[in-house]
Amino acid sequence: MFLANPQRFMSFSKWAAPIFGVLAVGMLGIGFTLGFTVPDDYQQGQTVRLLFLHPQVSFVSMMAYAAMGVSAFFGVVFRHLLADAAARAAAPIGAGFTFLALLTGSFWGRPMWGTWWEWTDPRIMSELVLFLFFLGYMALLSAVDDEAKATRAANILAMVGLPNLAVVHFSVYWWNSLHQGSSITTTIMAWFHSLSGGGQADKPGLAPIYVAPFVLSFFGLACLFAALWLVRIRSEVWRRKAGALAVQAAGKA
Amino acid sequence: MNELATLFRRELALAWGRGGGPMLALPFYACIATLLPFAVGGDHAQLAPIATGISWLALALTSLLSLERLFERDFEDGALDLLALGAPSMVATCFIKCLAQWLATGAPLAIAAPIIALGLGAKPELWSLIFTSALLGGLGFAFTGGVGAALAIGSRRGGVLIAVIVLPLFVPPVIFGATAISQAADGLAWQSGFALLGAYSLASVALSPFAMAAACRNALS
Amino acid sequence: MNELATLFRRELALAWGRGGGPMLALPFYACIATLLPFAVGGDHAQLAPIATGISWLALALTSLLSLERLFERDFEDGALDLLALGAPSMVATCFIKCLAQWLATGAPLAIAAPIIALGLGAKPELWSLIFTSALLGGLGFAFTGGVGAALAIGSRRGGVLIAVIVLPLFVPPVIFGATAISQAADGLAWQSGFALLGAYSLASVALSPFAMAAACRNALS
Amino acid sequence: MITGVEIENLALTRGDRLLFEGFSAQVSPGEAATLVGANGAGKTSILRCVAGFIRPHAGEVIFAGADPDEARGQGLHFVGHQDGLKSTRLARDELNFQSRWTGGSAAGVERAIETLALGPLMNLEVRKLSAGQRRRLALGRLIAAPRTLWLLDEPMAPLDTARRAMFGNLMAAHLAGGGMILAAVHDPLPVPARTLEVAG
Amino acid sequence: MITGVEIENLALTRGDRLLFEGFSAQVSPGEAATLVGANGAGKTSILRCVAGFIRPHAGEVIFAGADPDEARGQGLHFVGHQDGLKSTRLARDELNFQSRWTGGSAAGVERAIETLALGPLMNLEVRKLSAGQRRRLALGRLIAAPRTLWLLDEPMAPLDTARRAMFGNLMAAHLAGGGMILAAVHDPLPVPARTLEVAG
Ligand code: HEM
Ligand SMILES: Nc1ncnc2c1ncn2[C@@H]1O[C@H](COP(=O)(O)OP(=O)(O)OP(=O)(O)O)[C@@H](O)[C@H]1O
Ligand SMILES: Nc1ncnc2c1ncn2[C@@H]1O[C@H](COP(=O)(O)OP(=O)(O)OP(=O)(O)O)[C@@H](O)[C@H]1O
Ligand SMILES: [Mg+2]
Ligand SMILES: [Mg+2]
Repeated sequence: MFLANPQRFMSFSKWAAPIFGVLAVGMLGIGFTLGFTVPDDYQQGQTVRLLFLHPQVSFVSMMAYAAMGVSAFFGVVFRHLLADAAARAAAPIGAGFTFLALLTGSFWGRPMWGTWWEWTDPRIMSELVLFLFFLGYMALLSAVDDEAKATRAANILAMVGLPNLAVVHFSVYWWNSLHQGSSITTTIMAWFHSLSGGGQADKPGLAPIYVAPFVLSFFGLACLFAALWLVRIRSEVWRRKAGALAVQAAGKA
Repeated sequence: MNELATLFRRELALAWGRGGGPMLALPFYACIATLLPFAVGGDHAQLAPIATGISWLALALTSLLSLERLFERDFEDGALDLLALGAPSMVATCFIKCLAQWLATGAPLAIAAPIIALGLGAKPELWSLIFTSALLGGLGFAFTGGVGAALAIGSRRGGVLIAVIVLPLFVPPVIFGATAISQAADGLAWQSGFALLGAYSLASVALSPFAMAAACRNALS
Repeated sequence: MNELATLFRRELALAWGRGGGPMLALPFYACIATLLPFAVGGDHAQLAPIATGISWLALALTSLLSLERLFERDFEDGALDLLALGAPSMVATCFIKCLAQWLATGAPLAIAAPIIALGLGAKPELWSLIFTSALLGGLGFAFTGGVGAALAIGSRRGGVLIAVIVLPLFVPPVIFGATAISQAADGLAWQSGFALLGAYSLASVALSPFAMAAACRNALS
Repeated sequence: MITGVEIENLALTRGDRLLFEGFSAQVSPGEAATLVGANGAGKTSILRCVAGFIRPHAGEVIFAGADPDEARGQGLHFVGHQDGLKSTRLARDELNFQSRWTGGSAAGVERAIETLALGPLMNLEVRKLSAGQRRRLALGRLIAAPRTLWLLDEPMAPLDTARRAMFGNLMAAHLAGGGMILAAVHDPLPVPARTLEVAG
Repeated sequence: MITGVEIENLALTRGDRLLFEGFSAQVSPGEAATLVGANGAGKTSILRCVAGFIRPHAGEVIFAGADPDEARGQGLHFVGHQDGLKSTRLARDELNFQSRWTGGSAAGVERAIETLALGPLMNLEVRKLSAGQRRRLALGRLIAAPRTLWLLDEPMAPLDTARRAMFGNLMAAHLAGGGMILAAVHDPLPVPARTLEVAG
């Protein structure tokens, strides 16, 4: 892997992080502006705006867990320090996104389902479990005092939580659920389809004026995650270096 | 094989020894189930519908408590060093430890579960379902809980940390089991919840020893 | 006095150290309160009336869990020997330990209690009563719990044994506190339950250090 | 201030078993005494009895110049196998706590760090210390908080040669200042000491 | 069966700190080697690395005649400060478990009880044993379950004079039978041993 080398990663991320950041600001700016200017939905009224936040945030929260879990896997199996740093870096960001997903979901649930929270809904539940895994990861990281050991233990936990991602995604198909089944991916595919000249999206799911802000805010949030992640990996790498130097110096003294 | 049998006997003895094991887990289980009505106010009409759910939650919590010493002790007194130097692999060792844990505390709790649920007002005809799902759920609790216990080794925060790690792992079996029982109580089909509980428990039996072994080796290093 | 202040600081540091203390107790508390609705089925109509009761019980259980290491660790690593050889009496030492325990875990839990009760559907105007009774109850839990922890020293069964010793001691404060809150929720006079809770907690603060000191000295001999 | 220890006709039981009886000994200011005897003879038990943890079955331990509670709360140090160090805390914090708890001052802690050459360890967590480093840290309170009577249970075993000599000097200084030492050992102490046979 | 240990150019780190590098040593059948060095030099760490707990930072540990997993699972004994004895169980049960877990038979356990004179301790709970008695019990598995390589961390410190001689004879017998010993010590072993300096 190209980025597996720390030096190469550092020089890559030095440029990539700001680029992702700018992309994120741009796309989110346009996406949210569009989202706020589209007319109210005749059924949902104002709350339709959450359509441009909730699904995207939720999907990115899953991406964040996937990023953490896969990094954890490389950290555990190949003892790769950069992968360790990547996993550690993803956790708080992912927890933030997951929390937002839960929050926006329940704000949306009030008008749509008539309840803030539904204990028996599998997707809500599994998303909560995702959040608990993030919390457990961070708790473990801070409770075991040897940093290398803590990272490894937390990474094992992150891997244990990976199957839950599938449950989050497919729960709407496996169990009957209140939650929307139509997927972000179909919307995006439809959008690409329409861009490449297809004109009308063939799925009746989303009204055409909603599609652009829906997709833009998704890519914007994804870039936001990427930017934050890279920045945090960089600071993890710096912190490790500084720590190693300090200990080495103490050893010589 | 011979070694693993020796280990199994020792783990059982450690769990039962000195008046421990079920002798302590059972009263605890009973106490939780008893305190709750006090806390809630003891109104039977309120209590009966949630009785099985509560007995099920108490089971999860009790499993959690007994788990705490599964690995931490062995780590602190150096027995984990010794376990790592036996002929059997660490994976097999962890498997045996969890199995013994289940037999020593999970199984007696499963026997108590229907009694306590009935005491709280559940329907008598549910007892066999409550018993089997507690038995099966206990298996899942022991193995997934073992992962938490192994990951928390050396953290000096024991119980609470294990709980935080393990709770997301306990959510699915708690839901599956509770759903199965409440479906049965309402005369609906309980089979799918029960099957999911079984699948979850068996999957955790198959997979968690690997996570535990990795966690133990990590703690020793 | 100087020595006791040093001890107090150390106990706080041990409880808070490395992301511990409230940072772990709070999520655990939240998790118990969260799992319960899963187990019960999450019907809002069923849940709201018992919300405060549950948050109260979760508080008791969480206090219990964090208690485990109050004396046992010190006994095992020899720190209890050292504590017994300081100028302050063992009674004062035990008092300080429990006070620090309460400040480190009881107080943050008290802050969380109203939030969790509201999340489970309790009435918002109850928050101040829930907070003060959690604070006061936490004091009682810390000190009576300390007695259990001291009696269980050297038993190698930690958590569960403490729980069994302590749960009967927790019954009165659980009832008093839950009654006070549920009375208040129904618009009735909550003062008597609250006064009983306060009396219980203060009595336990005054008396349990003696029991703890005796238990510690016994464990050392 | 303890001005002498007298063990009179001591008999100890552990778990219904009589370890020994009629053990008498005396330690005066400036004197060191070592308890020697086979494994299981009762050396550790005698130290714990003097420290007040175990009640004598018969006989008694008398402190000259102090009543027992005062002697135990202010007059003696006990350093056993278990050093009471918290593995997750920094060595500095633990040394500070142990010293202040037994009556030491900030200046005393500094002196201990200097005399025992603990400086490089101070910012490490205790569990990262090697066996000898831990022991050295545990011995710190002897220097930081001056108490007259030192009860030591095999204090030197994990120390390396250089540190044994260093600790020998500290013991000699303690004795020269009128201190007393009662130690259970298998190898002789590096200071002149009366040998007390414990026949278990 | 291990027929030799070779430590090649070993470097160990603990918590980001390099302890030492370029440590090489070799132990052949019938030979004993002692690791000596200051406190904190890394003796215990070397033993734990040979036992497979710590991964080398550089260099390696090579076992002749066995792959590493086999060597660690069947070829070596490690007796550290922590003896892995459960304090609430009977000495007999613990000796039995430790021996069988490492491959010993009932006859082996009997032999250990006899050779180490453990008989009188067998019906006591482990927590009631004195320091030396515990150590003796922990050493039991060396005799009960024959393995070629003994890794010992300050094995003799808590033993009394008579038991040191006794254990010396056991080590001599082990070496005579083609065994190997690698021990971290502060006092010399009572058998002829090559000295390996660990300069931390
Ligand atoms: C607390 C409650 C909720 C939670 C935890 C939640 C969670 C999630 C998650 C995790 C996703 C991403 C799933 C995936 O891409 O595989 C998602 C997507 C989505 N959610 Fe929610 N949600 C909640 C409430 C709601 C509500 C009330 C609505 C609207 C009625 C809603 C509408 C959607 C839509 C339209 C999507 C995108 C479709 C898809 O990709 O599957 N959600 N939600
Ligand atoms: N709690 C206890 N209950 C019963 N017997 C005990 C207890 N503690 C110690 N013993 C017994 O008392 C005897 C003396 O133990 P002690 O630790 O004092 O010996 P020691 O002289 O210090 O030996 P060592 O040289 O091995 O340290 C031992 O035989 C031991 O088995
Ligand atoms: N888990 C750890 N993390 C960081 N440093 C550690 C850890 N364990 C040990 N160390 C450090 O490694 C060094 C070597 O420790 P080790 O226990 O190997 O020393 P030793 O040679 O056995 O000393 P002793 O003679 O005191 O037993 C010590 O300086 C110690 O502080
Ligand atoms: Mg002794
Ligand atoms: Mg060592």
